[in-house]
Amino acid sequence: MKQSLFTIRKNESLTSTVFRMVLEGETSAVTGAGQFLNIKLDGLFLRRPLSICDYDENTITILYKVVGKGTEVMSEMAPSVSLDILTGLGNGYDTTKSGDRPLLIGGGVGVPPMYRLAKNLINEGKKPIVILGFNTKDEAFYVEEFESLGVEVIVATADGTLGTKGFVTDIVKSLSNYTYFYTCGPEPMLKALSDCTTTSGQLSFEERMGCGFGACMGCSCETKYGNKRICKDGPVLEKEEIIW
Amino acid sequence: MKQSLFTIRKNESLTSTVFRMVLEGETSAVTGAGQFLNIKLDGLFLRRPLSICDYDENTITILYKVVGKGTEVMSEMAPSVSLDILTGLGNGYDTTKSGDRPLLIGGGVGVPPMYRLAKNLINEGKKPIVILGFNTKDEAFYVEEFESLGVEVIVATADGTLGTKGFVTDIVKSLSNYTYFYTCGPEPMLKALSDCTTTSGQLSFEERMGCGFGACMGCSCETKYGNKRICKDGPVLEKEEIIW
Amino acid sequence: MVNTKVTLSGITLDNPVIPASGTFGYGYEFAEYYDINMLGSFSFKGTTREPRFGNPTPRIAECTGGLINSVGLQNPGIEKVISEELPKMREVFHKPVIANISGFSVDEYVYCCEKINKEDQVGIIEVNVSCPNVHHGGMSFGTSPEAAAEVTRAVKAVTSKPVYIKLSPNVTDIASIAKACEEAGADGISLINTLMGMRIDLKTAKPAIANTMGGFSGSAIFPVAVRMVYQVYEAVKIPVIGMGGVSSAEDVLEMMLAGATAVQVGAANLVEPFACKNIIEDLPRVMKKYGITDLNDIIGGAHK
Amino acid sequence: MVNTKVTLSGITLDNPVIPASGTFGYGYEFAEYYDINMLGSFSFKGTTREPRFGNPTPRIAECTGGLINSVGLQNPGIEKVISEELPKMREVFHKPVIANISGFSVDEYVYCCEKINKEDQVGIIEVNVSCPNVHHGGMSFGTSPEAAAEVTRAVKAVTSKPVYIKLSPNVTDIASIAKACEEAGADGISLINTLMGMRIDLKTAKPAIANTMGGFSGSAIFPVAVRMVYQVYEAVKIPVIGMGGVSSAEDVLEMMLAGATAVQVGAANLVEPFACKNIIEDLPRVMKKYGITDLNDIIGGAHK
Ligand SMILES: Cc1cc2nc3c(=O)[nH]c(=O)nc-3n(C[C@H](O)[C@H](O)[C@H](O)COP(=O)(O)OP(=O)(O)OC[C@H]3O[C@@H](n4cnc5c(N)ncnc54)[C@H](O)[C@@H]3O)c2cc1C
Ligand SMILES: Cc1cc2nc3c(=O)[nH]c(=O)nc-3n(C[C@H](O)[C@H](O)[C@H](O)COP(=O)(O)OP(=O)(O)OC[C@H]3O[C@@H](n4cnc5c(N)ncnc54)[C@H](O)[C@@H]3O)c2cc1C
Ligand SMILES: Cc1cc2nc3c(=O)[nH]c(=O)nc-3n(C[C@H](O)[C@H](O)[C@H](O)COP(=O)(O)O)c2cc1C
Ligand SMILES: Cc1cc2nc3c(=O)[nH]c(=O)nc-3n(C[C@H](O)[C@H](O)[C@H](O)COP(=O)(O)O)c2cc1C
Ligand code: FES
Ligand code: FES
Repeated sequence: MKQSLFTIRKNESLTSTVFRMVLEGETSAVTGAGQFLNIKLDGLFLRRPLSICDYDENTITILYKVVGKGTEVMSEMAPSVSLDILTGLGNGYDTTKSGDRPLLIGGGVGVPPMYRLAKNLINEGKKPIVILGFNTKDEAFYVEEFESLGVEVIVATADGTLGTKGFVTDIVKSLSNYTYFYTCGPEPMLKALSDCTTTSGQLSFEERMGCGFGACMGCSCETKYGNKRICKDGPVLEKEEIIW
Repeated sequence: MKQSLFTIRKNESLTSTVFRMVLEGETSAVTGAGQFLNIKLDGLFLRRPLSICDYDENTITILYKVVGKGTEVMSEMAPSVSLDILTGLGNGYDTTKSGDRPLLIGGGVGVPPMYRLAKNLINEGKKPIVILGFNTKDEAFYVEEFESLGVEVIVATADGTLGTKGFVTDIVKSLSNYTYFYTCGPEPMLKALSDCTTTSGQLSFEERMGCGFGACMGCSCETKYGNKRICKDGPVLEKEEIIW
Repeated sequence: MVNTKVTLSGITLDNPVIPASGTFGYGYEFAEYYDINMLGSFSFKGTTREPRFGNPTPRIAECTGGLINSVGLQNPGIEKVISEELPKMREVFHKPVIANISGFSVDEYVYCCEKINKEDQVGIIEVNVSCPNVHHGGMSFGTSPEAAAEVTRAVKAVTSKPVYIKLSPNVTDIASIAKACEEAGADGISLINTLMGMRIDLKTAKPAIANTMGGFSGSAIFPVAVRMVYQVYEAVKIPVIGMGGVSSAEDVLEMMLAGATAVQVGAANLVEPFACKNIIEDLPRVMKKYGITDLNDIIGGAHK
Repeated sequence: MVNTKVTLSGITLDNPVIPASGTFGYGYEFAEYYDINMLGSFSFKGTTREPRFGNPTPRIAECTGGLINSVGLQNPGIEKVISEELPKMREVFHKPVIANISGFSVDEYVYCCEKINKEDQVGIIEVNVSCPNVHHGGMSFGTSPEAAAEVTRAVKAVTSKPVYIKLSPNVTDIASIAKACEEAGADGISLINTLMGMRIDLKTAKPAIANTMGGFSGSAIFPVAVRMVYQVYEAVKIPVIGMGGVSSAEDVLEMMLAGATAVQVGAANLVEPFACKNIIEDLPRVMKKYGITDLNDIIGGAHK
């Protein structure tokens, strides 16, 4: 965990409610895909946790959906504004278990962490299949970005306006030759995936957070391996340990 | 009273702790010298009351001393920032009672309202004498501005580093041919002036304010003419009504 | 179209938004700035038998998200309120008003309520039991179920108008006090009054308020207010007027979900003179956002 | 040079800044980020007899100037705290720590305090009486002078270390409870624990916290905390540890002027992981600004 100031370099809309923000600053605390950062916003007491979509030596990219006060304020911020951010939070995905052909399944605002994860897996010489689920075409984002990584991308929309009509689970059920799965998205989707996947996998969870770095026990959950803090021992849990 | 947005046009230091801010906006609610405005600052619950030093059709000038959180934040504001301000607050000085040669006595941050008052009196064909009191030369401000109005300006500093050594009361006691007095400054100074002046006069008071426009009774004082709210029935009171 | 009308003891308000006592004077201060007839009602400054200057100044101290006041019930006394303030109010506000009555003995409450009961401008009498009881060791009437019930019974005996008891939050068990008032005949409960708070001026090392302590209110106290409204709604069947830190249309909805039939706005008026107007104008938009067509549908909604 | 050393029941702290229980884990989480030996002491997570998972999630809700938590005393239970956490703490913190003990019956307090009393790492036992008393209708021990005194007496009988009773602010008369604890043998008073608060999620129309209500803390509650520390300082002679909303060196001075000998920092740690470090480093500057050379000179200074 590191606390430092970042400067907004880009802040642009991808859909009517989803934005991409590129932040410049000290990124040394970020150690892998699936981690998150925690942003302090003026006038709001709690920091806002957001997944890291991508990063390099001096920038971090996040994708966020406007759902309340904090994300609304963020969507109105201009480049060059600086933000107090905690980085290097959370365990992140473990890529060593992926096998050759892991599935990466992102639903809605669960899509962002899949991007860096896909990149890392490709770098490790693996052939991930990326499945992205959205409600409708207008809410879809980052499809091209995933495609330009050179991976196979399958899109599902609930209303069929883009890609396959249906849920990501419909697609997962139709696949058989995958070696592992990684996912992030709404909890009902995670549960459904846990049920319909035939391999082990890692699932990333959300919880209301007091601190985001393990101090308050605000985000605890019970697992088969004992109590865990989503912020510190997660947000990524293994399929086998989860108690639904 | 009017609520509107003003844009900072200038914000510059006059001494190490006193700043001048020029605000552009709708000034129609301001009706005279001695009134004040009430500024909303992000993150602070109460507005900050500050006297109007001068104004024209679309700007208001205030002079403020950095004494706490609010004024500190203000001193760091850049031009073009906009501020939510209530204008047209307070009764202001009544110039009809001044006679030909009124004394205007400003002490420290009580100096600002004297500036517009001097201008108004001059416009009305009167010959005000301005007495400005400071602790020391380094804390003096606006002496030249008063001089360039063409009025007689007498400065007193407690340590004698500028003008006469001593207090404004020493100067007032040495004068006899004045017709009335107007003053603003620390309460001990107001009290001393009330005692040593030989004419009627008007004194401007400060009090902790909840609202600044007469709603909360936070700023009340007892006078010989009944209870008054400093913010609405004041800040200017007549010498005769004050109960010390 | 959405419905914002709510009803308190037979009095229908165009909307649930009511400026809280002590933060809206007698209304005419605000009537200079906007037509206050858009308000659901308003609760005028707390009235006592005798005229009161109140406490020494400084009476105001700033806090994170609020302020402390120790105005100390400054008011011209019941006779002058009736002879001078009510007629002035009538000119600017044409709906039933809420008369906020305070006292330091049961007799004083009775005296004031009996007088104000005769005024047809007054729709509801709001009895503030947060004041210290001079006959019983100075603890406020609002801190014991028995004392609060005693005031309620005494006041009910001399009035024909609906009586709402306004409770202090500085208590261990707000529900039992509300229940005692209900059993003693109260027509409704108003809550919360201010939390007792204190600040110290570092420059002088003395209390920032001349009277040492004062009443803390503003958005900072909202979570305490929501909790107490929720608890009182569970404990009583009479309507609840909720207040404490309300400063937006969203806050109004949250108070109503907790159990409030109407909502008062206090400290927000002081720093945002158009607070009530803005909230009322914003209500329909926020109701639509959350799929609410009739405010009556959400009263106590969080209890389901 | 300024003196920031203060003494609690014979234990001298390098400075009065102490992270509050439940917001600093067992210290080692923070020791990864800075050397926590700079702290005056720290109060570790509330410990109960049995291991507890605590309440269902969501356990956190945001408020203006603070948060509500309903963690519900998640902890591994006294045996594991002693066998696993204390040794880990010892590696990163070399001063006496404050052991925060909770319970749902007098027996449970006694059991835990007796155990923890044997640990020489523990300098002070802080007994949190805000938990509901399962044997007496669920009201917390901290809401009645008798119950608080009973816990105090029972605990004192089995410990040789200084016992500080940590009081709940959700009471009518904090001073009488503090006095009862003093008379029952308490060596000091810690206050305040969280205010009971509640938020409702407008999207779901349900309480934002799974457990309906929770403990509200953060800068919003500071004026209530200062007031209670002031009242308790007047009522008792034993030292007071003040807390509630402290988030700056200025706040530390204000608490001490109100009567605190030492000051705990809670919610601020969660959003500002370096809060305690920053406060400690800023203390000398702020002391100089207000002309303070020795912190001991200002304890209770606002009472003069
Ligand atoms: C580990 C983690 C990673 C996340 N990554 C992303 C991401 O990459 N993109 C994205 O759009 N969203 C992400 N979220 C959800 C994001 O944190 C919330 O949408 C955001 O905090 C909402 O803030 P707000 O002020 O706009 O909403 P408000 O509803 O006004 O927030 C009120 C409070 O609730 C909390 N809150 C609200 N929704 C959530 C939620 N779903 N999960 C946790 N806390 C919440 C807020 O943080 C705040 O404390 C992530 C959440 C977690 C826990
Ligand atoms: C009618 C009126 C006119 C004023 N005109 C001027 C002026 O022209 N120039 C100038 O420098 N100052 C003036 N003051 C004083 C000015 O309001 C305070 O210096 C300022 O509010 C301090 O704010 P702060 O946040 O920096 O201080 P803080 O001490 O952090 O403020 C805390 C609270 O105390 C209040 N407060 C602090 N000092 C005073 C004070 N002296 N009077 C009233 N409230 C105070 C603040 O408004 C705030 O609510 C005037 C005050 C009044 C009442
Ligand atoms: C300046 C001021 C004066 C008040 N005077 C009274 C009063 O006379 N009678 C009363 O019942 N409540 C009085 N109150 C309490 C408010 O009516 C309200 O109950 C409380 O402030 C909580 O609401 P808020 O947080 O919106 O301010 C006063 C509050 C303030 C801030
Ligand atoms: C997340 C959280 C957990 C807490 N857990 C405990 C606890 O286990 N035992 C206890 O006595 N107090 C606990 N508290 C209360 C704090 O120690 C402190 O008394 C209170 O939060 C007020 O201080 P603050 O405003 O600085 O947070 C907890 C507070 C928070 C925010
Ligand atoms: S949010 Fe504090 S421990 Fe996870
Ligand atoms: S400050 Fe509110 S009446 Fe003067």
